[in-house]
Amino acid sequence: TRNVNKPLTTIAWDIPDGEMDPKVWGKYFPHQYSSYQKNMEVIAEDKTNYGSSERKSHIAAYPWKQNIWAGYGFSKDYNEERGHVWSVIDLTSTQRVNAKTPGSCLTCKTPNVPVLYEQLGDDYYATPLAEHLKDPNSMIPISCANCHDNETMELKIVQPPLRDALKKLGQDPDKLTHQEKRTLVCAQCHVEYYFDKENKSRVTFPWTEGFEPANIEEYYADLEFVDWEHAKTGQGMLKTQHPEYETFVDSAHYQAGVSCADCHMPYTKAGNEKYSSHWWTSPLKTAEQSCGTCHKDGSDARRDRVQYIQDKVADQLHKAGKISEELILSIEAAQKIEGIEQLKVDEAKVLSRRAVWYWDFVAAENSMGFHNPEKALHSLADSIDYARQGLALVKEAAAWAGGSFTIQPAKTEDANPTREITEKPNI
Amino acid sequence: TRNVNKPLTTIAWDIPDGEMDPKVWGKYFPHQYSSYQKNMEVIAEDKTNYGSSERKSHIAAYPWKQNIWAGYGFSKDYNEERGHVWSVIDLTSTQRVNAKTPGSCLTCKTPNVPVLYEQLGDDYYATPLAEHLKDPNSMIPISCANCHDNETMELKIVQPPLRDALKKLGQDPDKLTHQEKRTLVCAQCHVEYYFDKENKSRVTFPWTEGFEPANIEEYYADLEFVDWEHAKTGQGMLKTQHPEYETFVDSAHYQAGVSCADCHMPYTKAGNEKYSSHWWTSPLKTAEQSCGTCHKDGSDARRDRVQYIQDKVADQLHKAGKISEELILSIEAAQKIEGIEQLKVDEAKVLSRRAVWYWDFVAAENSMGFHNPEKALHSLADSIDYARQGLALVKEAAAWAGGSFTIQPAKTEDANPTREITEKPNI
Amino acid sequence: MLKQLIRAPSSLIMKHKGLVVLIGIGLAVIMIIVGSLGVNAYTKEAEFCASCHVMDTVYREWQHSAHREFTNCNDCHTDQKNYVAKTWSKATSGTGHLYHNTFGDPNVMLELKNTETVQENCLRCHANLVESNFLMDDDCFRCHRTTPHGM
Ligand code: HEC
Ligand code: HEC
Ligand code: HEC
Ligand code: HEC
Ligand code: HEC
Ligand code: HEC
Ligand code: HEC
Ligand code: HEC
Ligand code: HEC
Ligand code: HEC
Ligand code: HEC
Ligand code: HEC
Ligand code: HEC
Ligand code: HEC
Ligand SMILES: [Ca+2]
Ligand SMILES: [Ca+2]
Repeated sequence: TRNVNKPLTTIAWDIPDGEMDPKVWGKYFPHQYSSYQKNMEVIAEDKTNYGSSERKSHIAAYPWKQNIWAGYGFSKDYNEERGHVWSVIDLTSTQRVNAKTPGSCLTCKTPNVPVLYEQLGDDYYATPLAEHLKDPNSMIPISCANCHDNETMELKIVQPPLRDALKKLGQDPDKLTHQEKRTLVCAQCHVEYYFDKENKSRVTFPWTEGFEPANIEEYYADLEFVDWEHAKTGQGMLKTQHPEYETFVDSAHYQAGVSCADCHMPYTKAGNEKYSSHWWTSPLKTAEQSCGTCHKDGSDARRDRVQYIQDKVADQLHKAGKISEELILSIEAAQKIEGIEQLKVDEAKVLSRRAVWYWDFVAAENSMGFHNPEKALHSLADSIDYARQGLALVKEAAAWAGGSFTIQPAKTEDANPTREITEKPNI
Repeated sequence: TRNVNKPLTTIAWDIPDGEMDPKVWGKYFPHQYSSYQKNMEVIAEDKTNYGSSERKSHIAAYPWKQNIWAGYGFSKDYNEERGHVWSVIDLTSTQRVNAKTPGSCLTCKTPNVPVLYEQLGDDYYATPLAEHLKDPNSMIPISCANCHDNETMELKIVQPPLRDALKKLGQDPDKLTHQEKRTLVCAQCHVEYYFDKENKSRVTFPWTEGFEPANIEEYYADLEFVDWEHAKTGQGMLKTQHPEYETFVDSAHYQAGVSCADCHMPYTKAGNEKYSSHWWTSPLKTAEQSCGTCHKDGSDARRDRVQYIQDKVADQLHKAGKISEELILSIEAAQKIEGIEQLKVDEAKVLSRRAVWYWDFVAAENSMGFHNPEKALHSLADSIDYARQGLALVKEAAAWAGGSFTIQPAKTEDANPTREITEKPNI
Repeated sequence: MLKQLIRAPSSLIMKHKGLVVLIGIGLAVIMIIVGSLGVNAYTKEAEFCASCHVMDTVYREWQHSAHREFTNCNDCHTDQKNYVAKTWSKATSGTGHLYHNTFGDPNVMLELKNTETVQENCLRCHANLVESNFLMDDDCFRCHRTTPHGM
């Protein structure tokens, strides 16, 4: 990939330093701005087989998630993500947030973060979210300043966690090629992260061992890291969050030099001008422009192929999820059997952590495997392997102890309802 | 893909009807012939990570195969396949063949088969192999007449089983487009097959339910078909054989109109002329010509990508194989435990059939998943799922019966040695 | 009217001169449209071009190229700006080929004459790949000597 750091030269603009309001930026760039406004759209009919912009409950759709995440906020409230402009509203209305939630949670939701970080330094993270939200600028959702320099309009890595992560890997966040940035501006947020409790809840990316699920699992194991203690098994568990970048980073497309923006921000014609679409959504809705640049076989052929991949991934994903639920419920039930060999149960618990990790790496990723089919399917085979190993252990141990048990999988009706939202973003 | 049925018109040749000797055909087509002769080559250093033309034992390399196939010829003798010209020599020297072996086994090894079939009709199949081998023409290995019409030199489907299979699917084997034939001449042999015992051991392709491993499994289940009875478990098992075509048929490449010949018979320059290479081998050895026609990112990038895919598949493949072995040995051992619940053991046995089927669909396929990574990895996740389910059942049942057992996986040293060959093909 | 036409052609034609010219032009237009529709359809596939022996090599190379799924000869070798241009370029070069094939030595080394047409066609499909660099102004096949054919 070549370095095409060509500044915009035909347009004049004057955006003050620290300006965050998209309306101000939008005055100079009407096409980008009006496509940006489309992120507000929630058209139910417009959804694809596996993608959607409707804020619908993942818990109700896949009820076993309640048991997989029991004791953790995700089991109570976890919805399909939607357009960037909803970021702050969705953050403030999720039931995963409470009075103790640290500022860290604001990190990927507003262009105010780099400013707050400059003011507070590393104290930004541990400061309560509620505190930060008193600043009206924190209510501005993801916007131009999250990705662009106001003076040059060039792409810029502004988010502190990615700047930290790149430096740890020996890369200078200010010396990236334009093509690299067309992926890395997204990797500011669409990545797995954890709160480094020893460093003031600093948002950190676990990348130093590599990008395979096994590498990151190892990273956390070395750290003896736990996201939460499981309410049914007592096992210290891991939660994966939106590992889009980690999944994509060694895919066929990445290797071929394709960037997130190539598919999600297709070059679009408006009259005589061309601009990058700023409506971040499923590329299947814009397959002609998103894929047609490189694939000349027509958007129907593209969609067919994506469906072939996604159907295969979805099949193993939902299977793996249900097996993990079965394992967790079985451990819970078997633990109560008198005389059961604790060593076996403990082994099964560790396996439940592993099974859930390898499942969630695909479940939390938002392309139903398309971003890297081989990585997704490999991870799911591992998940199934671990979950079934755990089940064998538990069942065998229970039998030796002479105790039988039954389990009751969660149902859609059990799901905690999502909070209604009436607010609209002011953009 | 379009119909490009275009005869060669600038060369004159005169090949008698029924001529099978490649030396005679080769007189008129020296480039094709001399590349065909390269199929004799066995260069050990020339092998790729997962492909090879050395006649090496698969049993010694992956010792668990001895237990997976216990009671079946494959557990005693199964080697890496090599060039087409070795076909008859390898057939006559494998220890899978004996005095009772039916003629069916000759079907994909010599151009004499269509001739024998014309003479004997369906009796061709049940006639003993030893009988057919008395005809010196049966000693001619795979050659020009297996794929070409002697008058027009056009590609032609000559093998009876593929002609039957196409007709069953409503296709006329004599009205295929040229591009279709560039794949289907290979599908004459590189396919899963079975001997239809109710129809005189007729070689039949199990395609009417579809090409997914699950479809073919269903086909055999409906037929109550068994390849052999397992020596350790007593279960009626299935053996997959070289399902290259079934794997390829809904891959990204197939959908894009790519044929077997595009990769395995690259268009090659000889001085001022171009010809299709007739050295059928790993395309990674000829990546420049094989892949470069369509992929411009260089053969190193191609090899890297193939390796990424194959490493992921190999990892799950060998894991799945070992788990299947563990299941089979566990069933064998547990069966001996007094008072064990037979229903559970029987369930586990059925699961061993399924686990082995989904594993073998990838193990017997010869591209280590490259021909269709999604299908391969999906199949392996299923295999692991079934094998681990079976193990859980057996271990639980054994524990209820109060009996424990240990198992002893096979070792490389246990493998039956391959018969030495000194003969060379006369081509 | 028909009888009259046959019996006294010249006088009638002279009498309705304007009308006849109009009918004539009408018929000619219809014939050109129908004819070029037919000819365009008949000559659309690569197999038509390959019906000449001299086209064998280029045909086989095209058939082994990445372009075979999406393009045939005409996609590159005839003017695709609009229907009229396409038909005109087919008619003129086709007559040339027929002449050379019939009266000339069909084994002469072929060489490309209509480079501009080909260049425009490359851009028709690939413009978005090169529009941000200098290659736009260069003949693509200066570098891509073997795309999709050529030794
Ligand atoms: C080669 C094209 C391509 C590239 C490159 C790509 N994506 Fe995607 N992305 C897709 C497709 C296709 C989907 C699936 C959409 C669907 O199922 O409707 C998708 C889905 C998504 C979704 C979920 C959308 C929804 O409808 O809910 C997100 C978020 C996403 N991608 C982010 C990213 C990020 C971040 C990157 C870079 C790290 C990236 N994508 C790179 C093609 C691409
Ligand atoms: C490293 C960046 C990052 C951090 C830190 C982060 N998020 Fe997010 N968040 C995202 C991305 C990217 C999405 C959209 C993709 C998705 O939902 O999978 C998202 C989506 C959401 C959503 C909408 C979908 C849903 O989950 O219901 C909510 C609510 C949310 N985040 C809350 C939080 C909370 C609470 C925290 C702190 C515990 C947090 N986020 C921390 C990046 C981040
Ligand atoms: C999530 C990241 C992100 C946000 C937020 C964002 N942009 Fe962009 N923007 C990009 C990327 C990526 C490009 C593509 C650069 C390229 O391909 O050269 C781009 C390109 C542009 C360009 C260059 C011309 C073009 O269309 O390619 C302009 C102008 C622009 N954006 C304006 C805006 C404005 C105005 C906003 C706010 C309404 C905004 N951007 C918000 C990522 C973003
Ligand atoms: C500052 C953080 C941040 C950055 C930078 C960012 N995203 Fe997002 N993205 C989010 C969050 C948060 C959401 C979910 C918002 C919600 O559901 O409220 C999201 C949602 C999405 C969605 C889902 C939209 C839908 O309709 O379902 C897509 C697609 C997407 N992002 C793609 C991208 C791409 C491509 C880039 C880079 C060009 C990018 N994002 C950069 C945080 C970010
Ligand atoms: C900037 C170029 C580019 C864009 C844009 C692009 N692709 Fe690709 N795509 C490639 C390349 C390159 C390959 C890999 C084949 C190769 O190496 O030549 C590929 C491979 C694929 C494959 C086969 C890989 C597999 O895993 O099976 C699919 C399917 C695919 N692309 C779908 C899409 C879809 C859908 C979109 C749009 C959402 C898209 N592509 C956008 C360049 C692109
Ligand atoms: C897109 C390219 C491509 C196509 C099309 C293709 N193959 Fe392959 N084939 C490969 C690659 C790459 C390998 C792996 C070689 C290696 O591992 O060294 C392979 C391996 C093989 C092998 C094993 C070779 C060895 O070295 O042992 C056989 C046999 C084979 N293919 C047959 C077929 C058949 C039959 C078809 C059509 C049904 C086909 N292939 C279609 C690329 C292709
Ligand atoms: C439908 C076609 C077909 C039939 C019928 C068939 N084979 Fe093969 N055989 C192949 C192909 C293709 C290969 C190469 C690919 C491979 O080995 O996986 C092969 C390879 C072999 C080899 C060399 C590799 C090895 O397995 O050690 C032997 C020996 C062999 N076959 C024996 C037999 C015998 C014995 C039978 C009858 C039971 C038989 N074949 C029936 C197609 C067939
Ligand atoms: C296993 C199948 C197979 C066998 C055996 C085979 N061919 Fe071919 N042959 C093909 C295929 C496929 C093509 C490619 C046709 C195309 O691309 O147009 C081909 C093409 C040809 C051509 C056309 C010119 C070219 O090179 O593309 C000639 C001539 C030819 N083969 C001669 C022979 C001769 C002589 C033999 C025996 C020494 C032979 N073939 C054996 C499958 C086979
Ligand atoms: C008449 C049956 C038959 C046909 C037709 C056939 N094959 Fe084979 N093929 C075989 C057999 C049998 C072997 C194994 C020979 C052995 O090991 O003795 C084999 C081996 C191979 C190998 C492995 C070579 C190596 O070095 O490991 C490749 C690659 C291959 N075939 C590709 C093809 C392709 C491509 C086509 C079509 C153009 C094709 N075959 C058509 C029966 C066939
Ligand atoms: C005749 C054209 C052609 C040939 C020859 C060809 N490919 Fe491809 N390849 C494609 C197309 C088309 C795609 C799919 C991308 C798309 O849909 O545009 C693709 C996709 C791929 C992909 C991505 C798919 C995936 O599953 O990740 C890999 C890897 C690849 N090819 C490797 C190879 C190798 C290795 C060879 C040679 C042995 C080869 N190709 C030969 C046309 C070809
Ligand atoms: C009647 C036989 C015949 C047919 C049919 C034919 N050609 Fe030709 N073509 C020739 C001969 C002879 C020449 C060499 C004489 C010349 O240079 O004009 C030639 C030359 C050419 C040239 C090089 C000269 C130039 O004009 O630039 C091109 C390009 C060409 N043909 C394309 C085509 C295409 C496209 C078709 C189908 C639409 C086609 N031909 C059909 C006989 C034929
Ligand atoms: C993708 C574009 C493309 C397609 C499709 C194409 N050509 Fe060409 N053709 C070219 C280019 C470019 C040249 C010049 C080659 C050179 O000089 O390297 C050329 C040159 C020629 C020539 C004269 C030079 C020579 O190599 O002998 C003939 C004749 C010709 N083409 C005929 C055909 C025929 C017949 C077809 C269809 C079977 C066809 N072309 C398809 C682009 C194309
Ligand atoms: C009608 C559309 C069309 C025209 C006209 C066209 N191409 Fe292409 N070209 C394509 C498509 C589609 C592909 C991708 C094929 C694939 O790999 O799947 C392609 C691929 C290519 C490639 C990469 C593969 C290869 O063959 O090297 C090059 C280089 C290329 N074209 C150059 C050219 C040039 C030079 C011309 C003009 C002489 C041209 N193209 C005319 C559609 C076209
Ligand atoms: C100065 C030499 C040169 C010129 C002029 C040139 N190209 Fe290229 N082109 C290349 C090189 C070098 C590559 C790299 C890949 C290769 O072919 O090995 C390439 C690659 C391509 C590709 C394949 C891209 C891919 O990776 O899939 C296409 C398509 C293409 N060029 C089209 C064109 C078109 C259209 C033109 C004319 C507007 C053109 N080229 C002019 C040198 C050139
Ligand atoms: Ca969404
Ligand atoms: Ca081999």
